[in-house]
Amino acid sequence: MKLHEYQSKTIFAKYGIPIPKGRVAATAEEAKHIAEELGGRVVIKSQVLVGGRGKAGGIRVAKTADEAEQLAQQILTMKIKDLPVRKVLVDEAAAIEHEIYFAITNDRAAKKPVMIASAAGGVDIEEVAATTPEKIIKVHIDPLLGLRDYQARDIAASIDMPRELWRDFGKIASGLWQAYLDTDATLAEINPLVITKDKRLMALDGKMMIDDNALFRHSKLADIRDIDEEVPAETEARRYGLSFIKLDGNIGCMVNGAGLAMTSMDIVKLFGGEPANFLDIGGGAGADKVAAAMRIIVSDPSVQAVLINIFGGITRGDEVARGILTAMDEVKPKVPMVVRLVGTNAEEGRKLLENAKMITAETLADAAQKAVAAAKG
Amino acid sequence: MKLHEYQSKTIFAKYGIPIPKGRVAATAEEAKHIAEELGGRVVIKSQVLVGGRGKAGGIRVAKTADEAEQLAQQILTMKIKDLPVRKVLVDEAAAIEHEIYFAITNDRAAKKPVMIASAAGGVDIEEVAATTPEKIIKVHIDPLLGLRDYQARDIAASIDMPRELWRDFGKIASGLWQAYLDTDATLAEINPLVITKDKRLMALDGKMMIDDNALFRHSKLADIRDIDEEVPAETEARRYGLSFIKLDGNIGCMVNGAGLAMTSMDIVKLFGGEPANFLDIGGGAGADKVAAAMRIIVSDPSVQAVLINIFGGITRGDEVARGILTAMDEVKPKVPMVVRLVGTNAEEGRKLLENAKMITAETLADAAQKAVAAAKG
Amino acid sequence: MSILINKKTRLLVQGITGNEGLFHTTHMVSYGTNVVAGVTPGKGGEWVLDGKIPVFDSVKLAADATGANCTVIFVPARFAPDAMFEAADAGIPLIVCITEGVPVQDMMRVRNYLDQKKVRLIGPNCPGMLTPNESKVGIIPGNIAIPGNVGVVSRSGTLTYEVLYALKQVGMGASTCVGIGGDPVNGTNFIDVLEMFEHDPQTEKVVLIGEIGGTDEDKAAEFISAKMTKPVVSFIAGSSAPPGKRMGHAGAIIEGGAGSAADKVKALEAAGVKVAKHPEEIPSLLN
Amino acid sequence: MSILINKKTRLLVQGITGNEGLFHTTHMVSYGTNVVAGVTPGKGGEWVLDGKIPVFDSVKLAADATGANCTVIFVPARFAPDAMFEAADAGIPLIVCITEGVPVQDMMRVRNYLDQKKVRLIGPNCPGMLTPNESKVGIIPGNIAIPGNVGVVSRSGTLTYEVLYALKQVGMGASTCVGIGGDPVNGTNFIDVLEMFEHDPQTEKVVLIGEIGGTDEDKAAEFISAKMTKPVVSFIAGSSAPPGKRMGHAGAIIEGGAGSAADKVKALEAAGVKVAKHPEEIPSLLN
Repeated sequence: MKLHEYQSKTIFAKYGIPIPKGRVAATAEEAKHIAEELGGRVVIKSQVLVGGRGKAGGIRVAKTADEAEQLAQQILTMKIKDLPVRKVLVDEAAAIEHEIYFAITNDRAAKKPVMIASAAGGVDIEEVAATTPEKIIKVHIDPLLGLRDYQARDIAASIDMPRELWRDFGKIASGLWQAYLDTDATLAEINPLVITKDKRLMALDGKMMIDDNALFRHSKLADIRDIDEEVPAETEARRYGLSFIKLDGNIGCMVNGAGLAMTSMDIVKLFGGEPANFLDIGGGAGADKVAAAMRIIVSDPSVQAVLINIFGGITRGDEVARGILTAMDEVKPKVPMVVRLVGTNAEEGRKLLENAKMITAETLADAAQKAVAAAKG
Repeated sequence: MKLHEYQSKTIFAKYGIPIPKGRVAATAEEAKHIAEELGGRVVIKSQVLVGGRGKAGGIRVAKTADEAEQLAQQILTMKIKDLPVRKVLVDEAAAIEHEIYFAITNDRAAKKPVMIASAAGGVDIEEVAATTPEKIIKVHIDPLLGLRDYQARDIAASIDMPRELWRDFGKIASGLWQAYLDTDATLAEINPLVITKDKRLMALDGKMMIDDNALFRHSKLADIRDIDEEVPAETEARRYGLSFIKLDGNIGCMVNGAGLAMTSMDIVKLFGGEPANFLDIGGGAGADKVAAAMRIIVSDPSVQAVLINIFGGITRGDEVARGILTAMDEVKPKVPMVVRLVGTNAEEGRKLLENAKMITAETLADAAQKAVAAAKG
Repeated sequence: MSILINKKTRLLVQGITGNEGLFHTTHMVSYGTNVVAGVTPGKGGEWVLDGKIPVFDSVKLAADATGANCTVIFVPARFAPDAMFEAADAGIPLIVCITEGVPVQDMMRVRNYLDQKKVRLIGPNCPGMLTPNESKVGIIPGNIAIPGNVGVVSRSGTLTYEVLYALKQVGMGASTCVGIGGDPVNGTNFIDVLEMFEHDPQTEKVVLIGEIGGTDEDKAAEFISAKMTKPVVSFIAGSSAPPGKRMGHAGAIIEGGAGSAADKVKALEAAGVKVAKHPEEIPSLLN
Repeated sequence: MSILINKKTRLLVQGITGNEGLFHTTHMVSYGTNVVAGVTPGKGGEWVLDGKIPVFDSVKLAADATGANCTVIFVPARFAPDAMFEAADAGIPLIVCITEGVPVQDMMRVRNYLDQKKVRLIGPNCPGMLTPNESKVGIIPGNIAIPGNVGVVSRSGTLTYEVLYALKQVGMGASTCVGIGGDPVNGTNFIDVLEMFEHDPQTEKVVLIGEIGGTDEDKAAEFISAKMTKPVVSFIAGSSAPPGKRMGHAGAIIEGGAGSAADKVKALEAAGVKVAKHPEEIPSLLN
């Protein structure tokens, strides 16, 4: 789960990390008021959950409150990478001397949290990593011991931070570490962390990603999830415990198991089709879940055929088939349905489905080809 | 540093460990008021920093407030193992069904904290350990991982605690662990932890010992140290950063280094004397510290001779001698002083001391014998 | 021979009285797995499966009483980290965690702690292991595989079943099938299992089922190139997955341009591995 | 030969710009120890001892620049745990902590962490080590010992000096002297050092200086009885100490009837160790 910049920075501030004065606004008028309060140059920043806001014109500097209103008006009517801008953050403008990159994230290969810093901040860090990897400093944190002061000092020294700022940087590092721990973050990023002209450190931008699997212990964070930024079908799927991702193709996929769901997409593509979604209905595949999944898939107007691929392992194939038929009765989809059913009692299951005029298949390859053909009409 | 029962139980309560209602009193009148408030049978418990209070008559049950006053009066005029009772704790009396021992302490051999429990609680645990060691359950805690719920469950199962109390016991265990951590305790002990007749767990008695080396981060705890319970000379010595322990003999000892200080005591004893104290003046041995140490030693009326044993290592012997002479000028002790000085420039040092009419020695054995002889007059 | 589990495996089930735990215990027992005990705190002294399997309050008590040498965990995600710590503290040398959805920060603590204890963890978020006709630890359907000489290791669940089933269709069997799970931080990686298969006399060929995300397949490729003498056939799921999206498995995500299926296929092919275009191709590539 | 330190020791000093650190660095350098660098956070780039020794901001930077293979810690107690963690993280294989007064809970965390890293810690609350005429790491006065064939290991500081001095008086010298420190939880125990002395060709005899508290001497007795071929002579301080009192050293306390000098002497004598009645007796017992 991604947090907005303004949400991330609110968390940072709670952990003692200095951020600019500012507030979030949903209208140009509000933005003007905030700019008046801040009484000077402000930055108007679109709040959308994608990168590249600056390049898209979603971050602008205003010299007066009136200009802030105008710019906010412009930005609030923009779309950035297809996402409409619904809120802007109005921050006092900082006098920047230097921009640093600083983040804590999970290093899956090392099985440890890692602090990442670079003196080349303010830009896309992946670009820095690709072109000048030597400019990126990494220090791993032992997850049982936690961040130690000397690790922050090592980072500060390695990015040539002026010595008089080390103590403040140490506080920022331990604040960010605690924020990362307390929120079960997978990423807590400050980019840029700036040194201002009057020699202070300040988190000018912030980005946090929270581990979805840990939301059970962070109900307050789960509540601030911005579902306006999501494809509505994905929000709907989460409600039913389905793992769903909208894609651009025309063949809907309903599969049990994430690996098999990916594979089903891959094989649709291999045989010349385009998957319309990723959907893992999980184990069991009871009629309720199948029906919800089916509704979500066929509510996408681009879907012209559906591939259902169920590997009946411990759940018997005939049970799965009955579940699918019950769901069909309820949802009454208008597009052709191709069902591939394998495993225990699969043959019986397939017979039940054939009797209900569904297209069936035994192999994955066969199923994918039939779905591609069905979608072409 | 030892905490009183009432201090320990106040800490326990802060960590969610149930304790009886009660308060501490310095007079019999106060004790009566508290007993009235508690409105029933109360226990009057002497607050002294030694064990064996019960056997000494320092813990008594009163059925009425008037009886509470009488008993408090008796107890507040007692001495237990030479310590005058200055305060009593007045607790509501509990209806006890079963008594358990439960503690967290440091296991120096394992280099880990250890939880210790026994179904045979309420008695001297060292006696249980000596006679029926199988009744003592130990579970080590990884200091980097911390106490886990299953460890408390393992303890509960091993001491046959009724299953319906496991959840509450788990909370007590994690409370005690957190208290132990937050106070840098070397011991956090509940003895007895009782199961009441109405099936609740309650810490009836409590004992905590705090790591003196960690007091720099626990100024609030350092402030509640009960110096009334200490030998005044030990309190005085702590003020000067000296490590001092009062003993029963007549030969004062002033030594640099703890191991050498113990050895000096041992050798005094070996040659028929009795050491009056342990005193480590630490490294350097500047005149200020030597003077303070000398004052503390000779303020003990039983002291009939003083053995000063300084191994001059990096500090030169003549410097040490000059420090001793300055201190002698200031303190003007009336008992004979035997000085053994070894190391760099020791000979020069000894000459300086001899000129000042002090008894000197080269070897430890010689010094001890001279001190024993001097004490006999 | 086989790896990790066999007829001598004495299995403990953590969370045995839960729905999942009891359901799969029934299946494991009917497959012939030697399930010696279960653990559910607070239910010690009870019995399950018509009095056949005793339930204990803790792993330590269960292990002391039954000599269990392997444990499988079916407890909910919020209790799974402690279940793994508990098993490790009790000295169980092989821990299999089926549970899905364990937070990754918890898993980093678990993994770093278990590494100190020299304990092997399989999973979490995995289907477990199957040594056909000997022992089934976890949820892999027993009837989809027959004994044979193919070692199977996989990050995915049902996709693994596909492969076992495809092998069985052509009469090929498995030595052991190990599902290492789809989480970004887990206990056992491809190279750990590849090394075991390399040393297992029964295993003559290996199937490796990878997916997008992380660098485990790249490390496997390095290992295969440097150390493996047995042929390896592979399939990598997710060639059609868009970057930046978590494809069901917490670990299945292309991040910062790294972890794509194309890169993994390239690395494996460079190490001499035949990579199938779809899983049903695998049996033919093994010949 | 000697153990742990010799002419090849490249020493780092943590806390080099503090009073203690600078004072003892001067003495170590004049003794001939190869002090290659110092660390004081915030003072990187400075030099001490007339520009002879560079100061770095962190152990990692210092070790990378100078190839230090040993570090000695002189920082105040509240910073000592981090100094030890830092040295271990920087990969320094031998850490000597002189600092007295480190809280015991900190030391348990330090010790458990360092054990994972396979790093050797000497101390804390110790005088360090001396290999006469080769290297001095810590605060043992250099002039009280001469090279020889006696290995000395001790829990005490000045008492060790007594013994070295007594040996020197009769012309006996030391191979290496190791002060393991007087804290209840420390890095290196008697048996670790005894084992090194047993394998060191230069060492022909060993002196072990123990004191009341804990069970280290008892374990040493077991080790000597089972594994040592070289003669061991001992002295145990604290035979006149009352129970329940901490005699200066945090670890020197008789607790619950355990750790008395009498028990330790008994255990050592049972293992064939000659135990001196007072330290000046030691040289004669070595003959």
